[in-house]
Amino acid sequence: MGEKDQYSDVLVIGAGIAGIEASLLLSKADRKVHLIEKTSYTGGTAIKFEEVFSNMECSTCMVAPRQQELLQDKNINLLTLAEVEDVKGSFGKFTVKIRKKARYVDMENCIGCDACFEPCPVSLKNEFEEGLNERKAIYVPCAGALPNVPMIDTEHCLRFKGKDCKACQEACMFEAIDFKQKDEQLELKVGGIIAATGFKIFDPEQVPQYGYGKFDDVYTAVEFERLYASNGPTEGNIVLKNGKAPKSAAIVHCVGRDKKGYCSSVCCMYSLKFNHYLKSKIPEIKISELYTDLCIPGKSHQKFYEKMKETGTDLIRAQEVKVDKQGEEKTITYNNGNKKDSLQADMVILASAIESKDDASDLAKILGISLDEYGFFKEEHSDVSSVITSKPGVFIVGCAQGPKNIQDSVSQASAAVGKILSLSK
Amino acid sequence: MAERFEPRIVGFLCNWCSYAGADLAGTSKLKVPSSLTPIRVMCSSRVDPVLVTTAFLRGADGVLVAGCHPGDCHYDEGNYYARRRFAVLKKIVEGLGLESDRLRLSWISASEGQRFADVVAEFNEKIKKMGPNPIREKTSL
Amino acid sequence: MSKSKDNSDGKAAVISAKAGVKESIIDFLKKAMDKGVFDAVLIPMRVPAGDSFAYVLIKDKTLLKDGVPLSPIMSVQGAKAVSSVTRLGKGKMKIAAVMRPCEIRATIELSKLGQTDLENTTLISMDCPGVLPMSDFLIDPEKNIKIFNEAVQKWDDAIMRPVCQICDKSSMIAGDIHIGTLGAKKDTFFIISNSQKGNDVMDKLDIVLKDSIDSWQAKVKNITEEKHKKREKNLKDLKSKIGGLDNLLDTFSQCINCHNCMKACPICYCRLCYFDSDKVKHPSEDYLQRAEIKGSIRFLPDTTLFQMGRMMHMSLSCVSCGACEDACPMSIPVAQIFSMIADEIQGLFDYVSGRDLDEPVPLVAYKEEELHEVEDAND
Amino acid sequence: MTKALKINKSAEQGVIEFLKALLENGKVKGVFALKKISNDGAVAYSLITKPNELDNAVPFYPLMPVNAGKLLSRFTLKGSSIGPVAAVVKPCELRAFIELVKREQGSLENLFFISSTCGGVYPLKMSVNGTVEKNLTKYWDAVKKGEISADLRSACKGCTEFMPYTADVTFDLIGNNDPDKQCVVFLNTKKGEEFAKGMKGEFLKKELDRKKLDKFKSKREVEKKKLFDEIDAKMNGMDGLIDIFGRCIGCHGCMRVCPICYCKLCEFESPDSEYKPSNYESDLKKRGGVRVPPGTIYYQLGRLTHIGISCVGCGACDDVCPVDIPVSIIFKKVGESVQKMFDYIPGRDVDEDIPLITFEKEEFAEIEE
Amino acid sequence: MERKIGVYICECGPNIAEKVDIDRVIDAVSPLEGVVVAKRYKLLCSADGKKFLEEEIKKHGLTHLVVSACSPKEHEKTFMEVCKNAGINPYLFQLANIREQCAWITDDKDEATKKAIRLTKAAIRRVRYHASLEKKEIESNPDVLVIGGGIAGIEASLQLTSPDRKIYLVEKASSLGGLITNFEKTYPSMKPGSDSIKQKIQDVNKNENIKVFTDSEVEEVLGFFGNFEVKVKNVTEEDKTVEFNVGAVVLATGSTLFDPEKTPQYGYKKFDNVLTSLEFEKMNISGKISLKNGKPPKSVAIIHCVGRDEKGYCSEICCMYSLKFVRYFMDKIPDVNVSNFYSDLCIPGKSHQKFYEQTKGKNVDFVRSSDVDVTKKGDKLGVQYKDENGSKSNLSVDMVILAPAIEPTSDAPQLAEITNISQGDGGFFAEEHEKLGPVSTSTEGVYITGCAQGPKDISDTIIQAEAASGKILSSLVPGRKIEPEVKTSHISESLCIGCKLCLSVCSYGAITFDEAKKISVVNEVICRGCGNCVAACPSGAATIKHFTFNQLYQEISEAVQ
Repeated sequence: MGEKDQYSDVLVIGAGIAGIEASLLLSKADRKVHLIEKTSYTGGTAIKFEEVFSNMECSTCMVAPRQQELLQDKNINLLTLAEVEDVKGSFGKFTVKIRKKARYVDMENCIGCDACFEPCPVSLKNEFEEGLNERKAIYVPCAGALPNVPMIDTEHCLRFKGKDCKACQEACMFEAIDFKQKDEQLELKVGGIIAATGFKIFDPEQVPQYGYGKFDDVYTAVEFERLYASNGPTEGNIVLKNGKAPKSAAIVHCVGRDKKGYCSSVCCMYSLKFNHYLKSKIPEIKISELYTDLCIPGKSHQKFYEKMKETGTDLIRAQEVKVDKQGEEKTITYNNGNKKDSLQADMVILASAIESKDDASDLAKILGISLDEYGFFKEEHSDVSSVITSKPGVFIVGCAQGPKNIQDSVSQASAAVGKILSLSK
Repeated sequence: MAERFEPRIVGFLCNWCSYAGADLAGTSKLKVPSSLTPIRVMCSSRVDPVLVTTAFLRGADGVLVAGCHPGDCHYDEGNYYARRRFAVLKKIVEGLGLESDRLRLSWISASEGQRFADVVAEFNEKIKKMGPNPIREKTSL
Repeated sequence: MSKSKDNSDGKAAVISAKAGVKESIIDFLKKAMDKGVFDAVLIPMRVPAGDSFAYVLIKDKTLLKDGVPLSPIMSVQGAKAVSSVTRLGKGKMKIAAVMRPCEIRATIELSKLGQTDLENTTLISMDCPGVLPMSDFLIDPEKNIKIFNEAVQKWDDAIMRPVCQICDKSSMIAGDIHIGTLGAKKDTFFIISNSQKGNDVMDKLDIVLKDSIDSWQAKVKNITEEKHKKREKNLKDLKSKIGGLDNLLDTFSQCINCHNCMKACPICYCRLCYFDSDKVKHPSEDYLQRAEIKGSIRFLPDTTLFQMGRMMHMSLSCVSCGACEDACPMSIPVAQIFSMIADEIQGLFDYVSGRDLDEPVPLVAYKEEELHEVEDAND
Repeated sequence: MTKALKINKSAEQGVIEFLKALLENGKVKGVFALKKISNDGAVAYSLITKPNELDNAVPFYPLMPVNAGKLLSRFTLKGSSIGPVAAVVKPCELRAFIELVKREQGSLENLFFISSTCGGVYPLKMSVNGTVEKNLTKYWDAVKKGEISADLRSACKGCTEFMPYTADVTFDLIGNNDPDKQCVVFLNTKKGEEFAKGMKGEFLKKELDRKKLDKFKSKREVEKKKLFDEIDAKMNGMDGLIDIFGRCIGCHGCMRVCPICYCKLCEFESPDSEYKPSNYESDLKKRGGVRVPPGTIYYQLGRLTHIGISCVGCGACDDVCPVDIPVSIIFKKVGESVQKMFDYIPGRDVDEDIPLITFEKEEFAEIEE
Repeated sequence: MERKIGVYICECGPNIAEKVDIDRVIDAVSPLEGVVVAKRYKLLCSADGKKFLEEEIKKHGLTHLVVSACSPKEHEKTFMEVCKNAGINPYLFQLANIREQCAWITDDKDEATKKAIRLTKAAIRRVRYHASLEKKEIESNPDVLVIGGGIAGIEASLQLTSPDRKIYLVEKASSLGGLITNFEKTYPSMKPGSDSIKQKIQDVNKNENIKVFTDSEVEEVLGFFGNFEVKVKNVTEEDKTVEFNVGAVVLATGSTLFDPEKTPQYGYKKFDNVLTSLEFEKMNISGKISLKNGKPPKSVAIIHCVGRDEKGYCSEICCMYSLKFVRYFMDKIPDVNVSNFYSDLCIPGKSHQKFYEQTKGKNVDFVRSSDVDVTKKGDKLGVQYKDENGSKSNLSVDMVILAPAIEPTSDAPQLAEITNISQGDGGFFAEEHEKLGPVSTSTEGVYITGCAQGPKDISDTIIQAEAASGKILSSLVPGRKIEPEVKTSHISESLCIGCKLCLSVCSYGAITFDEAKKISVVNEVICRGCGNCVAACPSGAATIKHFTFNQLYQEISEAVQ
């Protein structure tokens, strides 16, 4: 495949839904793929969702088969807990340095029985569950995570703090736990690179008027997803801090939009989805959606919106939204047209903007590509193929390039593969 | 019949959602009554009513057909057909004055390990209340 | 075929029948053949020995006079006859099939199921008083033909098959042309067109469809309502008689697995029945294991499986024609049982078998929002 | 000199005791026998594994719901019986099974055959309203007197093959002097002797009383002639046949219950035998009208050529014919005439070859699974 | 052939061993017919475990393998691999899931053991009925048919073309390029639109591996992925049709504009100077924006969302190109007053809001409005509307530009039928999966791109074109054979009676009807093995490999023992 002196292998950075799509497609074309994932698991943010709009399809059912396929694909070399440190060379012949952090659990030996969790003396907030529940120092982010192999969090593991704790090792019957594991430096030779590193959610604490972090029961979108997830901390029961089910909820759109200076394009839709979540669990709940401009582009989305309208939810065009607390309930004040108004809600869900990952700029430097003014990877031409960067051979897909829904991320992933396959035939 | 009644429940689980959900119940170490014998099929639409009838007439105390939630079918629309077939079968069983409550159709997604456990537990309890399938005893079927 | 719900609004003409209704009908058919509207007519005829009736496809007009539009028995369900003629293609001949409403409906079901090709076939139905049970008839054919004809005059169904006595679709129009004898003035009958095909036939025969069928509809309405009442009562009794495990098993205990019911059934179109196929043939180990659970099993087993399986496979299209019951050597009330079930499951989809060619059979369609009551029945 | 076992019980009681013993002492895993399965007098063959289930068994009941030969074929079709099983069958049923074994439709291995000198059975229809039950005493009186009991199926009235050929043990019913107090079981084979070992009763050297049976046979011969003559009278030429079969509704029930018709798919239900529109068209050129569905006579004669040579005259076809066509008599008459030509008695001996095999079309290419 | 079944039970360390009395399981299954060996092992999926299994298979000459261990999702492939290496067909193997669905979910050891026995027995009974299945390989044609010569079709063709792959590009119109040729500039870059496409059109025409058919329509597409037969008709010379074979089809047929005459309130075709966006683009690119009377407009109203309510969806690009129009004016007639009448401003994506900010200016006005109405007001046009607070107002302008909804082309239904795909929301071609399969369809080998799949801007259109070629380049490699699914359904020729029930329920068009034999036939290349047709078939003529009636029957029988 390809000209003699070219490498046919491909490096895919990020094992989220876009990275998976790209890897599987490349493998199908008999390309060897090195799939680098920073976390210990595959699936990215999509596996945090219970359902996806507009068909309200179960996200796990959608993604899990692909994750399985990925793990069993001989063409795909999945490297978890790994990051790119250096990239040299040009399209067709890149040399990539990878740092693979030690997991301290042997992927071969571990059979994912979880026996090691229980004895671990350390407990701390579980990032995957947005801190809504606890995990141990040796852990998998959630039940059903793939690969189903735990990792040791050296920051909190007693042993790595100098204490002589072997609790997990003793509990493991498969000699899977190996404290001696070392971080590795790998060098890969690849022809092309696809960056699919995804996004993060804008932190609403930067916009104090929404009361996030100040009051209980004010959640970000992703937190709320976990609250509804049947494999999440509450097994899908939407409850307030006090354990009761909310009687009313307010969903605030466009949180952080002004700060970021762009519309994140998916918030309106997933906010409507949240309405669906809430109604399906608590039919009698009173919901208000506070939005500025309803942005639901595409052939299938308005239908979804119409359905949602029938649920009796209040759609309020609101500016200058502010959240305050009065006893259990929260009071939300806002501008409607030019008159002030307000409403009460037990639970507030903030549809906060999609923004680029903190380490995007470092990675961009390493890859030799530039960031746009919003911190996303910059495409070469804004209105031609958006997966091409200024650096030949390096392609950007998914929300790392800009906010978008799953469909568009997947399209970009296949597009990048298309580019690579056609440019290095 | 044994002094303590242990139901025999046949569970047809679709590969993509319900069987995965059952697996998740396992990896989550949830407790599920052992009365259910899972039978894996690719899609709930494969579950030929004759299979269900066979299980029922062989004395299965309960038969569970589980698939992806409507709209989520891995094969697009299989579960809709499965639902119609199941409805027809249930009506027939009812119409003949047999215990149609021994047949159950549930939608269980791959992330619903807990739901799988609940469905089976609940069904198991219901069957226990109903007692053994009288058909099991009959010699003139 | 145009949509045609129960007693249709199809246009009609009153035909005088001085020579007698049967004769006039035959005459109508003959005219149609003269004018080349039909090349052949499929109609019951008495067999040479005189002890039965059989469908005959007639090309020679002179034979028509022996046709019997309303035979006293249902030897072969007409739909099977039509299927035999058109299953492998519509053929070159333009055929008129003169049958009972339930036979027409079965024919339409079979067409949905690819077992008849009706393009060149015109379906002609008649008001049906029912038929005699085969076994009764055979005791003395000659005598029973008389009895039947008298019964038809009085429209008295007491001597007809039980399933005919509770048939509330005995004048249902689903075909192209319907011959209405009910509510007609003396020595006349109605001829009702129910489709473009029917209209064309009328045009070619210069029959003007101008007359009202109110009197027919009124009469049919009465009869249908009566029969419907009786149906509901009888089926309720039947249910209490055969319903429930023990009753059901007793009912089918006489079954000897001859599968005559299936063979006689117009809807059971399979070449080899699922329950005659390899799928139901097991190694001795299987049978012995099953026997050991109970100490004894009837052999062959799975009689009930066959009955329920057949229900599953055909009762959505069952037209309650009673052919199965006639064919059962053990006098099991199969037709009544299946008819009862058919009502219930067709009701699930507001489906009436054979009512309309354009209604797909329920199992090849679905709605996204339906039947939620069967989901998680235990929740 | 064959061995025999005298049991001091009526034949019906005796055979049940015999079977119970077999199950209890583990000589067999299961028993095939007629059994009452409903309160309204329905009997059916059952596969019985627990002795107490034999309590309402009626092995010699004068009914033949299904020809047991067909059942045993089904039982051993997918491989011979995994354990020893005793089957109580009528001579014609045993012969039918032997014919099927010759055609690879079953296996004798592990089967133990209990049969009897057979007094014949009643028409199935009689069982519907429990009439058989009422007639039982009449029936047994006749049998023990060695007479032909009234109301039997015509097939039985004229049956001259009422003695089993290959049974391991034979219960002697016909002309059994004292049937209520004792019965004699003839142990025809090693297996028979071995199975009877340790049974209650008195072992003796004895042979079936030929004279008595021949007398009975001659009575049957007379009946048979009557039946054949009647049919002959009707069956004069094609028209006769058409008259007889004219009322046939094509349900093929006769084929379905016939123990010899073992085809997966009957030739006359196969695609090849389907009429195309063109067939009708060409037929109608010759004749003014065609019967629909066609091929009634073709089917009857065709089946006759297929199975006539092996017809055991069990009469099952009569029982199921919804239009009372005397199928079995015709088949028996024609069948016997063919069989005579080759001095062939179907089911007499498993090693006897079938003189002519006319069984094309018996299998269809694929097995479903 | 004598059956020799080997049964191996994995301890999975303590996971199974602690919960299940494995020796009891072994005792229970050993006597079963066909079982020649039953053993336990500490961890069968380990390297040693696999080696152990291979040796066992060879040593005992096993014909069938049953493993009681974890979920098939975990290690089915692993053990099938073992079978292959040991020389037995991988489908003569059955995995009993006694970990996830037994050991891990059952507290009581006795119960767990009983269930493990049940599951293992069921697997043994099932495996007896397994058949060897072989992977098939099918020759495939790497060439591609691209329907539609707009930007999507052109991009796809250029990306797909290579010396060993021929592309057939079929365009209805007399020249390539599509709508974009009318755009002077494209947003957000405001780079020349028509020019960029001209270059690409040249590339296409120069490329000898791309055969272009203009004035042509696709008449027929028969066959399946890897082997389609195509008939193309030239519309100018009716009788001229060309036939060729391809392996895949890309639909890039674009879209048209909703006809504003259907919404009379906007006065389209009633009054002069009411234009559709496309008409305006054409006027603009022709160089002169002017009114009917030749004068340049002093005031313009751009009305968004024309026909949105009728269509029931947001066309995604109208807001953006309306803003682009504002830019046109700013450049060409700076002093013109432009008012945008919109309901919700839909400008998703990172770079669009900025574009919007840049269009704000002293004589540019954005009016959130509803119930917009256009009337004649002397020589001007009057725009009535309800403002945000519901109060009526109006504005008179020289020119009204309507932003009508995007809708499928009129030939979409035919094309859908020809290529055997379905139309979804809004009548656009339906994708295989809303999220994971945006460019593939329910018919494998047929792909949909650009506005034919749904309204979208140029950038997304190009992405989809590239995505489609990505799919094709990876699955349709020249010289490589296609490996269809093995566990497909099959219809017995002798049992099928031709009722077509199976056909009606198949979602993939994998079943065709043989009119001559009057029977249904499964195309195993297309079949995905769901088994729907099997349950639909009353004759039992349809069966599905590896999930046959008998195989499931055996599991049932064990379950009810």
